[in-house]
Amino acid sequence: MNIDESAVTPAKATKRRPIAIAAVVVVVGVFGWLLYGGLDKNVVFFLTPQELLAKGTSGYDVPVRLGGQVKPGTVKWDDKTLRLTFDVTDGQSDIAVQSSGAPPQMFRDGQGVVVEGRFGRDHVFNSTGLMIKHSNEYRPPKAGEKPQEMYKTLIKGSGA
Amino acid sequence: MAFADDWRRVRAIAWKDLTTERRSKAGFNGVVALGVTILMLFGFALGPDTQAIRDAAAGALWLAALFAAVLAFNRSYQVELESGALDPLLLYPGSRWAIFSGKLLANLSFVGLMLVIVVLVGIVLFQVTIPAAWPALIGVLVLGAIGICTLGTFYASMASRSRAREVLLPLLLFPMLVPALLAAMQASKALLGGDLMHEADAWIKLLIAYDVIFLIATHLAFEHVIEA
Amino acid sequence: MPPTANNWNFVIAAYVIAWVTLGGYWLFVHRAVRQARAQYDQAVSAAAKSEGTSK
Amino acid sequence: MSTQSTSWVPPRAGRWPLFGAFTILFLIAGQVLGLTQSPADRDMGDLEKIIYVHVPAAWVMSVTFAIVMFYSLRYLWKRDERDDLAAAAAAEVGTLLNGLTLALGMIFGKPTWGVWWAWDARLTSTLVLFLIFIGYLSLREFVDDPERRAQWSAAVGILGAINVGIVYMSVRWWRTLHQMQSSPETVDATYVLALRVNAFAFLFLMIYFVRRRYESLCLVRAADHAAEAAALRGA
Repeated sequence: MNIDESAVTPAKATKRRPIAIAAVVVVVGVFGWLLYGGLDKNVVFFLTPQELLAKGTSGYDVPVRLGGQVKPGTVKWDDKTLRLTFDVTDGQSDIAVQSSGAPPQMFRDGQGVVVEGRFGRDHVFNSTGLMIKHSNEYRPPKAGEKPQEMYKTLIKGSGA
Repeated sequence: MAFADDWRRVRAIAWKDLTTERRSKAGFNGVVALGVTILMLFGFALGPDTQAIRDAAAGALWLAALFAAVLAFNRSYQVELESGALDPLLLYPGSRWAIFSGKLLANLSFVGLMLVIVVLVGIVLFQVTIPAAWPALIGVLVLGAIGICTLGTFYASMASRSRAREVLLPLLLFPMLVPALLAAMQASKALLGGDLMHEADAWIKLLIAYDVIFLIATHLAFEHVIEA
Repeated sequence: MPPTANNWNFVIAAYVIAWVTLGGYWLFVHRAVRQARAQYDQAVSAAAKSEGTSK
Repeated sequence: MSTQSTSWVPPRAGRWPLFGAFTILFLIAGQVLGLTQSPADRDMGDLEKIIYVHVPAAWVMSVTFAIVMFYSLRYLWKRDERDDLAAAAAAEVGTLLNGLTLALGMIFGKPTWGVWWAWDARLTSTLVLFLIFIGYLSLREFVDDPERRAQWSAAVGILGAINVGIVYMSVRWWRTLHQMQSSPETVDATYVLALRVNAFAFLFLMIYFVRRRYESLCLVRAADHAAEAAALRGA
C-alpha cells in the first residue's frame, strides 16, 4: 500500500494547487453569472399573457406556451361541439383562449394552466394542448366543501 | 517558460494528429459523407413542406454534425492505441493537460472543417436564406463546436480504451452535451429566423458559460483520466 | 370521463410500480450478496490451500 | 497498473439484516399510513396518495447521488478502492430511485396536469441525470482494469452529481410546469406525518441497499485479490 501511494500521487500536485483553485473560482463565477445574469429568460416553460402581448406582432402565429390563471367567470363549455373557451390572466393582462375537448379534471376557476398553441392576429389564443399547473399546496377540503365541485358542474351532462 | 514548453507540446501533438489525418484522407471524407447523409435523411423525414424543413434546419444541422463528430473523437485516440504511441507520450516530461489541449485543438480543426462543409450543404438542401446577422451565426458555430469537442475529446479518452467504445462514447457524451446542443440549436434557429424575439443573445451567453466551465473542468480532470 | 372514477387506477399503478421495483431490487441485492459471499469463501479457501502446498 | 494490494478485509453482514427487517416494517407502516389515514386533497382527490411514493423517491434520490459525489471525491483524494465501490453501490441505487421518480412522476402527471410528460426544466434535467448515471453504470461494465475503472467513474460520477443541484433548484431558478418544492407550510398537517414517515422509510431502505451492495462488491473484489495472490504464489 505504501509503495503505490507515492507512485499514484503526482509530485507536482502541491505546486499546481494555486492554478487549480483559480480554475475552480472561475468555474463557480461563471456558474453564478449563468444563474443571476438574466440567463433564466430562455429556459422558461411558458410566457405570461403580459409577456406574450409585449412581443407585439412577432408573437402572432408562432408556436408558444401561455401560462396563467383561469380568470374566474370566463369559462364557457359547449358540450355539443366540445368547445372550451376561457381567459388566462396573470393579474395584469388577459388573453382569451379557445380550446377543444374536455379539460383535465383539476380544471376550474382560478386554477393555474399552461396552454400550447398559437396566438392569432384576432387576439384569440388557439390552444392545441391544455395542462394544469397546480401549486405546491396540499390541503384536504374544509368542512362542507366538496372536492372538484366546479368540474362536475362544468362537464355535467356532456357524457364525455 | 514552463508554460512555453507546454504550449510547444500542445502544438506538436495537434500537428502530429492533423498530419496523420491528412495522410489518410479516408477518415475525413467518411465523416463528412456521414454528416451529409444524415442531413439528407432529415430531409426525407421532414417531408415535402419547405417551410417545415427551413424551421427544422438548425436542429438537423447540429444533430448531423454531432453524429459525425462522435466518429472523429474515437478515431483521435484509436490511432495511438493501435500503434502503442500513447504510453511513450505519457512518459515525456511536462504537463498532462498539454496532451489534452493538443488533442482538442486537432479535433477542433477536424470537426470545424467538417462543420463548414456540412453547413454549406445544409444551406443548399434545406433552402435556408442566409440572415443579415451571419457573423453571429459563425460565432455560434464556433462556440458550439468548442463545446462538443471539449467533452467529446475528454470522454473519448476513456471510451476509446474500454470495450464497446462505440456504445459508451455517445452514452456518456450526449446527456452531458444537452445544454450546449440546446443552446446552439436555439441560437442558430433564432438567428436563421432573423432573431425577431431577441432570444439569441441569452442562448449565446449560455454557450459561452458552458464552454468556459467545461474547458476548465476537463483540463483539470484529464490528469486523473489519462494516467490510469 | 367522470372526473374521479379513474383516479384509483393511477394510484394503484403508482404503488404497484413502486413496490415491484423496490421488492425486485431487494431480491437482487440479497442474491448478489449471497453469490459474492460464496465466491469469496471459495477464493480464500483455494488460496489457503495453494499456500499450504507451496510451503 | 493494478498492483493495489488487499490490505482490507471485506465488510461483514453484522447486524445489517436486522436493520433491513426493521426498514421493511417501517416502510409497510408508512405506506399503510399514507394509503389509509390521509384524506383526499380538495383539488386532486385521491391522487394525493401518490406523493407518498413519488416525493420520497425523489428526495432520497438526491441524497443517494450526494453519497456518490462524496465517495468519488474521497476516492480521488485517498485512492482507497473501497471508496470507489461505495460510490458504485450508491450510483446503482440512485439510478434505480431516479427511474422510479420519473415513472411515478409520469403516472402522477397524467391525471393532475393532463400530460404524461412536459419538456420543462425540472422534468428534462431529471431525465438527463438518469441518462448520465446509466452512462456511469455502463462505463463500469465496460472497463475491466479496476484502477482505471475507479478513476474514470469517479470523474464521471462527480460531473454527473453536479446535476443534482440543478435538478433540485430548477423549479426555483426557472419557470416550470412542475410546482415548487413543498414545505410543511404548504402541506396540510394531516399529510405531513405520513410524508415524513415514508421519507425516512425510503431513506433507511436506500442506506440498507447501498450497504448491502457495497458489501457484495467488496466481496467480489476481495475474491479477485485472493485469486490473484494465489496465482502469484503458485507461479
